[in-house]
Amino acid sequence: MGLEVISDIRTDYVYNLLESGKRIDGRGFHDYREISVERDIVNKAEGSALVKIGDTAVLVGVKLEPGVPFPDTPDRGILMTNAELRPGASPDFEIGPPNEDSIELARIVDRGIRESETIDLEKLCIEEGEKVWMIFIDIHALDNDGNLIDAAALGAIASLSNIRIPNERYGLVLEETEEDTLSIRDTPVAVTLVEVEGNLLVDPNLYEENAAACRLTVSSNADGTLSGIQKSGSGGLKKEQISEMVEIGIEKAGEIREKFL
Amino acid sequence: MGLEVISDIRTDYVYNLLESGKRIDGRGFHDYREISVERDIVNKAEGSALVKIGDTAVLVGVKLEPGVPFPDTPDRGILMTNAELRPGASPDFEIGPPNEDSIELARIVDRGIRESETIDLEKLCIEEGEKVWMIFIDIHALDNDGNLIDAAALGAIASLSNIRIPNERYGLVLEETEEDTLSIRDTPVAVTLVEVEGNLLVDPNLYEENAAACRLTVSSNADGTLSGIQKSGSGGLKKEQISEMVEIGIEKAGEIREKFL
Amino acid sequence: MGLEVISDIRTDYVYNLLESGKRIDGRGFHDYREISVERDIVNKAEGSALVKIGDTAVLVGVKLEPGVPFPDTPDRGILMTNAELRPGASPDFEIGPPNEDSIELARIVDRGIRESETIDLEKLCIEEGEKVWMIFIDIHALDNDGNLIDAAALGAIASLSNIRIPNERYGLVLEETEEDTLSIRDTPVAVTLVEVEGNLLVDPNLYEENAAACRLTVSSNADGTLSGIQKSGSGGLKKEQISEMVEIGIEKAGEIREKFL
Amino acid sequence: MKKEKIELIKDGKRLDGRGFEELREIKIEIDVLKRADGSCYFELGNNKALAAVYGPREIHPRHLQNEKTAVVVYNYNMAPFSATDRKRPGPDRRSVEISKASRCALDPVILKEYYPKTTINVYVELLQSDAGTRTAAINAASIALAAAGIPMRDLVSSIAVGKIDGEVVLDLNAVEDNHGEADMPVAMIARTNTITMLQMDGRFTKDEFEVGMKLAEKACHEIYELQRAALIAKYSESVNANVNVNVNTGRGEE
Amino acid sequence: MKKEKIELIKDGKRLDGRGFEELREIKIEIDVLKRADGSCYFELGNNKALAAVYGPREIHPRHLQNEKTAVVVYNYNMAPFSATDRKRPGPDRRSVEISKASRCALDPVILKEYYPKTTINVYVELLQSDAGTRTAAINAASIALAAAGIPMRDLVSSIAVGKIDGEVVLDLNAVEDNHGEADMPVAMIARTNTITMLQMDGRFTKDEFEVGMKLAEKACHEIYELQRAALIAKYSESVNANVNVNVNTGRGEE
Amino acid sequence: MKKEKIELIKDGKRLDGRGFEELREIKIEIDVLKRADGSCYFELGNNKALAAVYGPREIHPRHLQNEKTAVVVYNYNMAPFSATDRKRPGPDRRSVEISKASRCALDPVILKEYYPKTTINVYVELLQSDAGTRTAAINAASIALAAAGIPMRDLVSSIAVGKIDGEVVLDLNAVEDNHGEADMPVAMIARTNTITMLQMDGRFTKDEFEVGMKLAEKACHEIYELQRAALIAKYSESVNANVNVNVNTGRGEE
Repeated sequence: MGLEVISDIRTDYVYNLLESGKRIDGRGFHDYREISVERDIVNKAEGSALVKIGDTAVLVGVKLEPGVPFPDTPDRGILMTNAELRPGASPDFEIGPPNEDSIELARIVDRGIRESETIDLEKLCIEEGEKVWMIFIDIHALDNDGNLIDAAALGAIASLSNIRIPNERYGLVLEETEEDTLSIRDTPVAVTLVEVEGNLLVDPNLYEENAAACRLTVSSNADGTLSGIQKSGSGGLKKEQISEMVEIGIEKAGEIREKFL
Repeated sequence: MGLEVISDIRTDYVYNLLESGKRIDGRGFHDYREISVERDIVNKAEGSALVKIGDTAVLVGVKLEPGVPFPDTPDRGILMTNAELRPGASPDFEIGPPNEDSIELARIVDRGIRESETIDLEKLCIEEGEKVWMIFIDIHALDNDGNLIDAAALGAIASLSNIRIPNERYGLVLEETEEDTLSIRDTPVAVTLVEVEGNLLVDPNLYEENAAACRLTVSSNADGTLSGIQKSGSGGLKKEQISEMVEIGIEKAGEIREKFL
Repeated sequence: MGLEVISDIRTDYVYNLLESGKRIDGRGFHDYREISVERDIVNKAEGSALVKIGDTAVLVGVKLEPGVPFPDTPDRGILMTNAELRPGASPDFEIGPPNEDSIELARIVDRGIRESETIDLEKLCIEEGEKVWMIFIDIHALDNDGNLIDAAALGAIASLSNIRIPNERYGLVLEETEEDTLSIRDTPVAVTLVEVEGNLLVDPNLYEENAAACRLTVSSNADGTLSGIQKSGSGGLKKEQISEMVEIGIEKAGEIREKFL
Repeated sequence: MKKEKIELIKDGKRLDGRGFEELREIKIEIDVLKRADGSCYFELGNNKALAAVYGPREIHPRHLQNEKTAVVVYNYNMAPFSATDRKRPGPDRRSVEISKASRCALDPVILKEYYPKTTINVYVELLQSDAGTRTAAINAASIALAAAGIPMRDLVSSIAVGKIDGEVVLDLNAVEDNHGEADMPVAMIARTNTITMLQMDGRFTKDEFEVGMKLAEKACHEIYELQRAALIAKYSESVNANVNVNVNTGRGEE
Repeated sequence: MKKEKIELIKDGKRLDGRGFEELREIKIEIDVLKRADGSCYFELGNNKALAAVYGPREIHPRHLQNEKTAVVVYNYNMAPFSATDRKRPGPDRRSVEISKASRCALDPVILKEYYPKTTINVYVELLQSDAGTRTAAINAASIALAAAGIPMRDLVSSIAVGKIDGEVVLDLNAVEDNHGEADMPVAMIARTNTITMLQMDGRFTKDEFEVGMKLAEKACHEIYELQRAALIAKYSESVNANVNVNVNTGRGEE
Repeated sequence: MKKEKIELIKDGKRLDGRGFEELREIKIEIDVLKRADGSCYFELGNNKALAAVYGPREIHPRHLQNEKTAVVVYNYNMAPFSATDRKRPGPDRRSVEISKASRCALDPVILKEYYPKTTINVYVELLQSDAGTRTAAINAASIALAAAGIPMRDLVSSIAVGKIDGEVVLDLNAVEDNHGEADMPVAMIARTNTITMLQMDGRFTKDEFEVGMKLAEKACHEIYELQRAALIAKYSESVNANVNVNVNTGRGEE
């Protein structure tokens, strides 16, 4: 029996259960699977967090290195976010350079962090025009059972807290007044929902992701403002659905922030 | 009916008409299709030209940016020519890095410009050994109905005239004596002919290109000297044919120069 | 008859002969094919050597260019070893970027040279932290009849002797006390053996390589110390076999060193 | 999220003279390319987008085929000379993401199930850019698909809204985008008010987001009428084929 | 071959307190991933390796198939944040070579002939590194293969030996590797004393080499017992599946 | 088009002592490689070219096959150490263009229709370079094709002409090429005076071009005779196979 057939059967199963108001793992429509966040598990990284949402597991590591600033922002640090959909994390992932899915994932997380202005890039200038700190956020997908985005975004902001800037390693001497920790000004959280046959489901697992026509990720900040939205999938959404998804997104983000950040 | 079969039928058609002294679009053997040159249509480029030869359309844009000179020419600007055979321009073009056809196209155009010495690269030195102007000529094929080379070469020289050097944008202050326009010292024009069953045809359209065993491009300057020749195609040419092609090439270049440059 | 079938027949042939104590080209188990080393055959290279082992031919060229040192070794030259399995050298080699075989080859040769410390990288500093000599060892496989590794390694060390540092070409003036030749402090030699049905064969030819389950390369220095070992192939070896191979490797290296270095 | 402060609104008008809910000038030409099965040139202010559509056609490496539907490929590409700083040729991360989002914007209207095992290729070249390129590209692509005769449920229309000087406004240009506070490109099937693309970055309150969605919705309806008019004009003139159609609107400055 | 001199042995002990023939602490967890057919998390001191195995499964471009056996693919990958200097994502020359050597280390025990025309994929992520990564990876991979139900002749166990301050010692950590004189990773089928991987760089006399081989052999036997114990523990608990097994040993410092 | 002025002609002689119409020394060896189906080592002055030919053989990804003819692949490659500045390995734009032009130079003589669906691969390594590399490569390739038994209408012979100090001369070396005013590589089927490659850059009047063509034609005839002689010598000695043939001519200095 071909893989496609199996996939169709699973999708039908998701549909059928939803008709009777149930998700395949028994959750409420707006419930997350169990979330865990384990910090500082990579001693070579300036920051790191292993985030699990159900069986989905993402490890995020943050490294700081001195680099040359961009010409148009000579007094600002540089933020780089990269995602690797490692082939061990799913039979659907392949060895190779970043593809549209890993690039989209990285850019959604990047925008959440960047647009919330949680990192004060101006504080990451070492010598104007010459040397600034480059922050590398590396997202390493370990196990994909759906909703990598939320896990990656949570891992990113979790691993950014309590970062010591590695001045000594690069022979940089600090003036007394200077801090050597990276302060975080906001806590953006991404919440992803899918639309399946008219139902809006928070935190889709893999089967739900595959069954869904649309996916919407909502990144929001501590004050309830939005710092990023991304629709994906080959279906369409009604304005009212989107409004509801945004509202739920902000609400769930608050719950996650409360608990893990 | 396979594509190859259609292609063969078209080639036969080109052959049959030529036997009775006719080209498939009714032109004389040494006639160009209608040519149009529209300048300065891209406001973000220092220079640009949209060239149409019949239904073939090529957009050429020129950008200037400061860069580091090559070590062996510390006092000279740098000329870079790149061609993109965009997949929208032909069902035969594919997404991907430059292939032998786009590289050949770029290099033929580049040699015409470079060897004619129309640009005085020594005038493009900003600070010897440190900073010079880099001129990027980007050829963007939009619609390929044959003879992209002549359209690209004409677009390149057309977009190089009346270029203002963007000193201000890069914070460069000029001394009073200095000009900030790029002067053009020559007007190289490329003329391409194909050989089909013993006939020499100027400005081949797509069917003629496919039917031809040989293609010859002749780049010549305002004074009638040659600055580039390139034979392509898997056939051979007689010396007398080449002499005739070169002669025609110089003559047609004069006509094009007169009209468009 | 498919290529795989032919390959199997050849492997059987190798096996059958070995059972009666013979190699297919009549050599003793520990004998090399005829070796020749021809030096300085590329006038554009600082050093070069064409090494033939039987019908296997490898050309190694060495170039020196000034470059920027690595941050953690500001006072040391840089050694880079690259190998190209040129498609002309074998029907099994393909055009394309380095693959695992060419990378392994380059790294085995590199380790032999590097770990023997035959080159005093500290003498290749031009200006600390700013400019050092980069030594490029380029291995160009021309004809592969088996055992490219030993040919490449021998070519590398052979082409490193008598190298004049091209100070003049790069406008570098030497103080009187400075030398402008690269001195070689050791002569690492790689010896490769394969294991075929319990037999240990020095310098495998192509058929033997294909028939072997295991390959072991032993790099050793003038004083008999080891500077590199690499096992390859999908079989296993007993400790006693490895001990014997290492012993033979050191012995054969001595013979080659005596004769060619 | 952006650099030095510039006053983007003066006396209730934007720097280019537009009101808050005003589109830039739009120009549409259909079937401007000979080789493509369908094509469209679309100007949105100083954005110049050229869309070419090929297909349905066979997919070459067979394992890329889908047994049930056509595979839509969407390629967004900025010409090297289209922006202030020269863009290196070839895809970058931004264009890969935009291509994916844009494909998802058009997917819902393409009747892909009519042509299993085939591919439908949409290539959009940005010849000149001034913020809002992806929306101009989608508008162009939508028309080019129709012009190529690809069976579609409807047209897709696209526009961005953003926030400048604290105000939610329609269709940011480059200066506004660089110095503004938020940007939100939207694509929708105007006739059914179905949103097929939604991206946002910057900072929006929930209320600002809702205001923005309304602005976008209204503008998409305007654009839809222009797209439709251009197609009708073209087909009604189709006895003399390849006649270009020009549709102008708005009164943008640039 | 290395930089400034550091005293690596004091009072007969190594900087992390270990004796010459002492392994770093080892921790094993089996089936830690849901999606993989088999997986194993393996710590060796500060090295953290995560192996995932998929297969046997069909090979896609058919000309890569082998008519007689399964094709084993081994991919060793260091996470960008796993080392002091950030590692650029994607394969580099070092990881390509290690992947090949590691595949050759495991090939001899995999009964590839059972599954012609298929591929068996072994992916190992190095999440944290501290010298000896390839040996930790092979140990993890060997267990993950067994956990995936791939038929195997035996397990493969791996460890490195090296030379520091003139002494041949077991299982170098990063400081020892950076300032040491030689490094020799070894993999073997412990039960039959068959060596399946052997690499060496630095400078060893023939005698030091022999001493090193003996140390490695002894340690591989220890590791083999740990691997076996972990698998037995896991299978004996297999009524309640996915229960992680923790095996600790040694007394390393870090 | 070139740098500081150097006097390239003194007393009617060129810097290396040659007259205007004089070839550099040529040396030909046939079947120098074991693995290739045919091979040729060709020296032209200080240029050293090594051509290897494989085929006709099956093409792997089937969609690259041509139903009617063999597909000729020509790969021109400069060894990294072949030039004054190290050349980074791998194809660059120059070598891609030269490979295409050279394939077109040889295509007309190869009876490709004899072997539909196959590929004929010509790989030429430039081991040492001194201007005129592509002509040396084509001469080598032409002989290697014949030596591989590929059915051919005729041999192809190739040489460049150029302009130095205002004079049209044959076969520029690197100094002449760097400081000269024009360069024109030509390939032809000497027996029928059919030109199969023609490239030119620099500045030539129409008359200089005609003079250059005559020089090239004459030289190609000379080269053709050397190629032919080398092949005849080889085949007449073919009872004792693999005997290398040495053909010397000219009296170049280097």
